Parts: sequence; C-alpha cells; structure tokens
Amino acid sequence: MKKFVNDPANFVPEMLEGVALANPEMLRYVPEYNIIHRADRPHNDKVSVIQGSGSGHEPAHIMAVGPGMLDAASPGGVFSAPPMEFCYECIKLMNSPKGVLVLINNYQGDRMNWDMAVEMAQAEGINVKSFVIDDDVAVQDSTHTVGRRGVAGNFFVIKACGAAAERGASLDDLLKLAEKVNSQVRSMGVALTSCTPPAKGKPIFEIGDDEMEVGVGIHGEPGRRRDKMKPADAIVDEIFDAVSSDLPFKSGDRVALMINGLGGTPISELYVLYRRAAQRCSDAGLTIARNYVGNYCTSLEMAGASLTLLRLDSELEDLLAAPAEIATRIF
Amino acid sequence: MKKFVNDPANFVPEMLEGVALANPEMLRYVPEYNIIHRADRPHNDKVSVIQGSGSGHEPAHIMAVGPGMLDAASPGGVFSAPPMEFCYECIKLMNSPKGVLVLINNYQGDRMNWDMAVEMAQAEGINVKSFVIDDDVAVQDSTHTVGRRGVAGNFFVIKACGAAAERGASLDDLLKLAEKVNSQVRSMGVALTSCTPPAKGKPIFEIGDDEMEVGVGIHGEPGRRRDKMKPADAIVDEIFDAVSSDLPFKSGDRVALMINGLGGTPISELYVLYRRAAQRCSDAGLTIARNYVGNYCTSLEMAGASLTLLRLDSELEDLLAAPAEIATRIF
Amino acid sequence: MKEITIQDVELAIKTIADTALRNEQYFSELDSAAGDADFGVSLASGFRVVQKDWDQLDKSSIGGLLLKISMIISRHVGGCSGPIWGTGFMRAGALSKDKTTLTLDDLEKMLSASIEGIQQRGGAVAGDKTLLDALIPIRDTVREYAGKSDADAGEVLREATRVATDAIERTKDWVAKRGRQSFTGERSKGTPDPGIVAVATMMNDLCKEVGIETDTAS
Amino acid sequence: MKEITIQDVELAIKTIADTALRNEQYFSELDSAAGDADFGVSLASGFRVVQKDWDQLDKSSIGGLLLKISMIISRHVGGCSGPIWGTGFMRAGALSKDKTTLTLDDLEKMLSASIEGIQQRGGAVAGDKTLLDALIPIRDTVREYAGKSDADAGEVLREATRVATDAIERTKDWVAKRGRQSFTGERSKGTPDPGIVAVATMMNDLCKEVGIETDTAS
Ligand SMILES: Nc1ncnc2c1ncn2[C@@H]1O[C@H](COP(=O)(O)OP(=O)(O)O)[C@@H](O)[C@H]1O
Ligand SMILES: Nc1ncnc2c1ncn2[C@@H]1O[C@H](COP(=O)(O)OP(=O)(O)O)[C@@H](O)[C@H]1O
Ligand SMILES: [Mg+2]
Ligand SMILES: [Mg+2]
Ligand SMILES: [Mg+2]
Ligand SMILES: [Mg+2]
Repeated sequence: MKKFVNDPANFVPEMLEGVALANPEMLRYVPEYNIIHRADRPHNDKVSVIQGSGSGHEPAHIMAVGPGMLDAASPGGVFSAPPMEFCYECIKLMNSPKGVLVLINNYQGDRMNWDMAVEMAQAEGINVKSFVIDDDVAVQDSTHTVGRRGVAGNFFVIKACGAAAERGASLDDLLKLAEKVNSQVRSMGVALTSCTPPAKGKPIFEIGDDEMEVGVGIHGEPGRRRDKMKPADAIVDEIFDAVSSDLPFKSGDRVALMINGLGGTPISELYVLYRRAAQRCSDAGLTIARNYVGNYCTSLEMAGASLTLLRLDSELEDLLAAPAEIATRIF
Repeated sequence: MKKFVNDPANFVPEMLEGVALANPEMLRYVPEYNIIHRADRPHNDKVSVIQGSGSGHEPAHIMAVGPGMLDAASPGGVFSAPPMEFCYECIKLMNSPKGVLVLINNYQGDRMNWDMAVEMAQAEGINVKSFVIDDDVAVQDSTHTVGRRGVAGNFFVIKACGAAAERGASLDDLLKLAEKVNSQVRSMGVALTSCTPPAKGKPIFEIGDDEMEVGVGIHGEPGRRRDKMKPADAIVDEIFDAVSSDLPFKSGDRVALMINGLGGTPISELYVLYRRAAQRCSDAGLTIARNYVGNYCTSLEMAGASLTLLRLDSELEDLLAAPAEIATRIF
Repeated sequence: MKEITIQDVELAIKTIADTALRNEQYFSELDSAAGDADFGVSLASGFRVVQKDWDQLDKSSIGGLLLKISMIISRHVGGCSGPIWGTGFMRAGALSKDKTTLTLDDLEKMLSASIEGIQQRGGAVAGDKTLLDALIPIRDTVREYAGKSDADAGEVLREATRVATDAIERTKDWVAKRGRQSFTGERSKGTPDPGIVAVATMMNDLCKEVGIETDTAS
Repeated sequence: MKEITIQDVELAIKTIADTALRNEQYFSELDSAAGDADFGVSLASGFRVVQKDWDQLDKSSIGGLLLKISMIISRHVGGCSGPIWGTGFMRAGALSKDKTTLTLDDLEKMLSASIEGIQQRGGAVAGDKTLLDALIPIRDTVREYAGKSDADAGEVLREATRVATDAIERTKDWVAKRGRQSFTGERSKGTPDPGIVAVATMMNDLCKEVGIETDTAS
C-alpha cells in the first residue's frame, strides 16, 4: 500500500485535524464525532444543511463545508457510514429554529444511520428532515438493491441548497429544491484502477491492465460491465449517452456539465474528457451554462472519472452562480 | 498504460482545447503555438507575465492563466520544453509597452528555448526579460548540473508577480519581486509511484512496492535517495527539515505553507501531511499566515507530494491575498 | 426447562463481546473477500465500549441491559452493522424490559422481534445472504424446543449453534443482496457472509463458555 | 581533394532528415532507457518540416540553406534538441553564408563553430555523454585530413563515420551529465546516448547514400 498514512486507524481523524488546522477561522472540528462545521453556524435565521457519509470521497463531504455550501459534515471511516451517534450529534450541534436539512447519499449504511439519528432528533423536538440523493444511472433500480447510488451529483444538491439556505429559504423550500436538483441530475463513472482503503491495505477489486469498469460506484462497486480500455473520446461517448438519455436531456436545454476525477486521474486527462463532452453537448443542442472540471467526489486514489449533467432553469443557474467558499480553495 | 487519452500525439492539444472550451470568456487558445492566453491581454498599462514549460504539471502552467496570475502560457509536449517558436510567438502575442516578464523554471530545455526566444524578441525591440525559478532543495547545485530545479514554488512567484503586475508594477519591479520570492521559497518532494507520459506508454522509472523516492523531481528525476516507505509523519519530518533548514527559516517568521500533490495522491492524504507540517511549523515558531493544500505542480498521475515554505513580509502577504482567478476553479 | 437468568444473559453478552474483539481482524478479512473489509473493525469498535463500560452498566433487568447494549452499538458502530446490531438488541430489549428471567417462549419472541426489526431497518429478507440467514434458523430452533415441555437448555443451545454453523456453508454460494457485499453481485458467490460467520462463531464460543461440546470447531 | 558542393550539402541534409524520420521510434526508445523518450519524436518533428518545405527552401548558398534549416529546427523542436541542433546548424551557416563550395578547411571551421555554439547554448563539454562526443571526433578527423593535400573525400567520410560510430560504445558506460538523462545519474550508465547514436546513424546513412562501404551496420 503506497499511501501517506500513519496508523490507518487514525487516517480519518488526522485528515480532519489537517482540514481544521488549515482553516482555523472558517471551520471548527469536534473530534468526538468526526464533525467539521462552520465556526459561525448554526444561525437562528438559517436552515442548517448537513451531510455525513463514508470518508474517502474528499473533497466530498467534509471539504464541502463553508459559506454557501454545507454547515457541517460528520464522516464515518473510509467507505463506512458514520455511526448513528455522529449523525445525531451533528444534527443537535447544527440545530436551528429554522430547521436542519440532512442530505444523504443513497447507500444502505448512510440511510440507516441517518434515519435512526433523524428519528431520535425529531423525538427530541428538533425540526430536522432528510433528503436522499441518487444520481448514478449506472445501475438501474431493482428490487434487490437499495436503488440508485448517490455520486458526484451530490455537489449540485449541496451547492443549490447551500445558496438557497444562505438566502433564507425555509426547510420545506429546501426539501423541494433538493428534490428538484436530484430529479434533474444524472451521473455515470468509469474506473481505470482500483483503490486501497488504508485499513484494508489492499485494492478493493482486481482489474486487468487493459480493462476498465464502466459505471463503477465510488466505493468500487461494479457498474454495467467490465470492458477493454478505449480511447478517451469513445469512453466519453458511452457515458455521455448513458447519462444524457436517462433524463432525457433534450436539445435546447441549458445544463451544468461536470467532469469529476475519481482521485488518481490528473486534471490534464479530465480536460481531454471535457473537450469531448463539450463537443457532445454542442452536437446534442445542449448549452453548457456552467462547467466543472476537477475532483468533486472521489474514491481515494482510484484512477477514473465521472460525467454529470444537470438540467438548469433560471433558479438553479442563479443558485449555482452564488458565491461559496470551502476548504479546498486554490488561493 | 491506464489513461484517458486518444492519440498520444494529440494529448496536449486536446487538453488545451478542453481548457479553452471550459473557459470561453476568460481564455483564448492559439493552437499553432500551444498558447493559452487571457482574452483581455495584452494590455498597454500592464506588464504581461508569461510562462511555458513541459506539459504534465497541470494545473501548472497553462491552468494558471487568468486575472492576477499569468497572462499567457505556451507549454511544450509532456515533460518537453516548448520549441523556441512557441516561446517567441507567446512573447510577441503578449507584447506590451510596459514589457513582458518570462518566468522560467530551471530546466535546461526550458532555459535554452526561452533564452533564444527572448534574444530574438529583444533583437526586434520587444521589452522582454526573463527570470529563472529554482526552489527545489532536493539536489544541491553542482557544476555538472543546470542547478536547482524549479518546482511548486513557481506558484508563489506567479501569484506575487501576477498580483503586482495587475497593480501596475514596472518590469524592473517585477524582476526584483520575482527574485525576492524565489530567494525566500524552498521546496522538496517525495514520490511513491512513477508516472507514464502518454507518448512513452510506460513508467518513467521503476520503484518497489515498499519504496519511495525522497527529493524526486517533477519529471521523475531522482532525488536524494531511494528509501523504504515510512509513516506520513516521518516523511513530513524529513522534507520539512530539509526545506526549513535550507533558507533557513527561523522562529518568528511568518510563512506560506504548501502541501502540493504530485497528481495521483488524493487530497485526504495531503491533509494528513498538512496536519504534521502545521505541527512542525508551530514547533519551530513559524506562523502560517496562508496555507495551500492541493495539486499545484504535478507530475502526471504520480503519487506523491511536496512541501513548500515561503517566508513572508507584509508586501508578499498582501500580494498573496490579492484576488485571482484561473481555469481550475471549484464553483 | 430451567429459566434463563439475567446471569445467563450477561454471560452471553460478554461472550459475544469477547468473540467480536478476538476476531476483529478475522471478521474484517472475511469482509474483504466480497465486501469492504470493515466488518470486524466496526463490530469491535462497539463491543470494545461494551467491555470497557461493562461494570457500570445497569443490570437490574434483562431488557434494561439489552437496551443499553443497543445504545452503545448504535452510537459507536458505523456502516450497516451499527443500525443492524443496534436494532436487534433494541427490539429484544423492548420485549424484556422488566424481566429478570426468560422462558424459551420469551426468547423466541425476542429473537422474532429482533429479526423483524432488522428486516424493517435494512430491508433484507431470508435468502439475501445476511446474518438473518443465521438468526432465523436459530429462532426456529428455539421455537421448536419452546413447544416441548422437556427441553434441555444445553440441547437447545447445541442445536441452535449447529444450525447457525450450518448456515455458513449453506449460504456460501448464494449471491449477497444487501450491505456492501451486494455491490459485488455475482462475485460474492463462493465466499461466506461475514455476518453469518460472526453469529455462528459467537454461538460456538458461548457453547464453550458453558461447557457444551459441539461437533464444529469455532 | 575536390571541393564540397552545394549539392553535396543538400544530399547530406536530405539524408539527415531521412534518418531522423525513419528512426523516429527507435531514437525515442533509446531515450526511454535513461531519458524521457522524446528524442526521436522531437527530432522528427523538425526534420518532417524540413522535408515538407524542401522544394521551397532557398538553395542559392550553403550558408543560406543551413540557416533556414536552423530556423525550422529551432521553431519546431522542443526539449533540448531544438536549441542544440538549431544552434549547430546556425553556427555552421553563419560561416558559409555566401559560399557555394567548401574546402575541408571550411568544413572543419564550420564544425568547430557548431560545437562551440552547442557548448555555449547548453553548457556541455566533451565527456558529458552528449552528441558532442560524436561531433568532436568527427571534427578532429576532418581537421586531420584538411592538413593533407591528397585527402580523398570518400576516405574522410568513411573515417569520420568510423569515429562517430565508435563513440557509441566508447561512451556507453559514462554517466550522462546534460539533458534529461543527466537526472538519472548513475542509472544512465550502460545505455548509449541517443544523440550520439543519431549522429552516428546519420553518418552511416550518408556513406550508404554516396556508395561508401563502412565496416559498421547503420
Ligand atoms: N440490510 C442488511 N440487513 C441485515 N444484515 C445486513 C444488511 N446489510 C449487511 N448486513 C450484514 O452485515 C454484514 C456486513 O457488515 P458491515 O461490513 O459492518 O457493513 P457494510 O456492508 O456497511 O460494510 C454482512 O455480512 C451482513 O451479514
Ligand atoms: N546540454 C546539451 N548539450 C549538448 N547535447 C545535449 C545537451 N543536452 C542533451 N543533449 C543531447 O540531446 C539528446 C537528448 O535530446 P532530447 O531527448 O531531445 O532532449 P531532452 O533531454 O530535453 O529530452 C541527448 O542524447 C544528448 O546527446
Ligand atoms: Mg462498510
Ligand atoms: Mg525532453
Ligand atoms: Mg463491510
Ligand atoms: Mg529526451
């Protein structure tokens, strides 16, 4: 295992400590519950927007805390949903008279732990509601799974709700907004390599030197199929078709286009992918009103990328353009 | 080779096209000379700040073009200095009555090509001067090398000169400023894996599963030595000692601290490194006035990281805090 | 049959905690075959607190103790195991709140409530290759003996341990349909479910603890 | 000896270009052993333009042609090769600006000027394991024959080709001190320098082109 890690058991807390040390003014760290929250939140006049999922997807979700984004996050271990108590304490800490919105990505562990925490907090009179994000088109709903997975589309739900919350939207408005974004966003990813959770110490799946996993999940879950490596443009074509035909997106739509790196792919390659995706949008009559190229929702050091399309209306365009600030800044 | 790439010969142009497509308002792309430049530059009242080096270090240098940073960049192929003509055309295109500043990273190919281009442009009466950045402490100066390498410290030279140029500084002032930043900045990196240039198709060096290269260069050049893998904190301790003792940095100094990813290392690990580096700064009496955690100067998909320290005074602190915008933005 | 006492329940819980801690690495390894290698670590992180806080735990009623265990597990265990095990102990505790002894009939009802709670919480059914496929046969065994007037406690335990142990091999070639393993789909075939192995190991350790011979090695 | 004509120079350049293009992959492979695998591609990217523009190039003087080649190379070749080869052709061209024929003495001076220019541009000296370690022996050979009144052009070429070819093996175990190879330090030992191989290959191809037998395979 080639990683910058001390005791693997301390990987997540040490990362969180690093994030807190790097943002002494903006963020606070509560070690007991893995909570990173805005130093100036909760606020009585604002709904708190929170999230917590397994670690290993950074900058999602703990590095998405900041003005105009999340108010707090409480991650679990790598790829492991946070214990109910982390969720519960995070809700309690961010409790605001205007309410608390929990954005959950659709994984069984996340849903179960947050459901329990939300029930418990509600029983104590806290005004908290949750919403489940499931933008991954790779694996279709079926009776024997928990449903579509929540992946990079999560960023847009956070961004829109974060901006609207900042402007004073009510909890019910935010729930409707989350539902709207989630209904308009679709994603799919491709993995070129596996990744190694620090505590596991070996890759979570095997993949041949000439193979890729089309439709991979952000924990290395299998996707639609294992395929031979193809040229970048052919890969984009396949995931673009899968994503754009799912909603479906239609000629004349204004969209946000995201090329998301899975962690081990350099940004140079992401722009090669973006080039083709932008061409495809143009061919399909989609106007790219905003674009995003970089690492938004990763899978440790996995080489790979995902493509996300979000259909915009003037409300969403306005919310995406609103100012925001998070730990992973450049300057 | 596991990469998102079409014909390897088109890797760089396709990446540049992607960057241009993603920034239609801010940037322009001149395919003939691999030039990416600000749409609103050159400007008669501002010195143009430009750079060009091998590709494969993204976001350096082509994704560092934007307000408050570079006015233009003209990269060569992957890890290959741009041909003199690219440099020359880039100077000509960014020619301004206030002058053109070329920031060169200290590699033989870069220096030779830019030297020739600068001479040629000067012969035509263009007011252009160049400055060479060499912040890497890994390999000491010696008669049989070209000297210290320019690595992630480059970001700070660009940021400071970009901000000062925006405020109207003269070419001579900028040269002095570049000299000042370069004299106060020190870096060193560690590689855990090699990387594969698309056109080469195989890793540029071999490294064992339990080994790391301490002091690696951003083209995979060997550093101080090959060592066994160590815990993250021990690695930081070694590079922190090497970097901080070189200037040397002293108790009471205000500094900028950068943990730079080499391309394949996830940001979670970078924050684990940042944690220790921040502790070491604190132990050494250094006040971290600004910090930077992320990918600033990479080596394709190499797993690894570098640490950069810059000693600040009020002028530099002010320049680092000035607004700037580049292609690799988050929102 | 002699009734099950609060001391019996204490011994069972202590054994379960011991088993979880002793097998931390082994259970995670099992989970690494098709899952995400965190099962042993997750379970241990909860039962470590159980062991640490053991002396302070209120042991005045069986249900009170079980609810406390539920709380500790829910609080400290992430992934699927926290909600699953937390819910299981909670439902069993709710049915035995004021009791200090249990009949086989009580035990059967508690196990049924746990199973139902786990199914509600995580949506799994029998055949999904989860620990339910060990718990359900255990409950069925208890139900069977509860109907007999001459049931011997040791025999019930031995038989329940046998069916739990059998579940490992019986379900091995099934496709996992819940939890992280389910994502590997067909690839989960041929590897035992970590949750089932954990339950079986706990049962075998409990037999050893009370001096009952089983024909399986734990 | 009969003087070297502009047609001879044209043939030499065309051969050099052919060699560079035909060996694009091979030269890059050589560079991949200790360098960054771009040498063949870099060189070819320049000589491809030479070949493409060949008919339009002004061939009224030797120096004029060489300066034009220099410009094309400098413009299109990145890395170290652009400045190195561009400077080499430039310096040789500057000394032969108005000439249409060359004596061996002229050629020796042009080679010396090229070598000096390359040394100034890139700071390399003899022994640094660069193409200078092929060019310098070639120049020395020309110098030797330039002193003799009965020098035979074919013999000069054959002898220059021999010393260039010898340079490959002679320098193989040296440590590279310039260019990208120098970064690999000790690891560059045991692999031939791509620049030296390129020069030697060009010389051998030129011999073939003019029908001179050499004892080395190109
Ligand atoms: N929905 C569920 N219902 C019942 N048991 C489950 C469920 N999901 C997982 N399990 C059990 O939990 C075990 C895995 O637990 P653990 O590794 O902690 O969870 P995760 O799958 O979140 O990593 C499985 O072996 C299975 O027996
Ligand atoms: N400073 C120098 N002076 C002379 N020749 C050099 C120098 N640096 C490199 N070379 C020659 O150039 C060859 C490598 O060229 P190339 O691969 O194009 O450059 P780079 O090293 O920039 O990748 C080497 O084999 C060597 O013969
Ligand atoms: Mg898990
Ligand atoms: Mg090169
Ligand atoms: Mg698991
Ligand atoms: Mg080279």
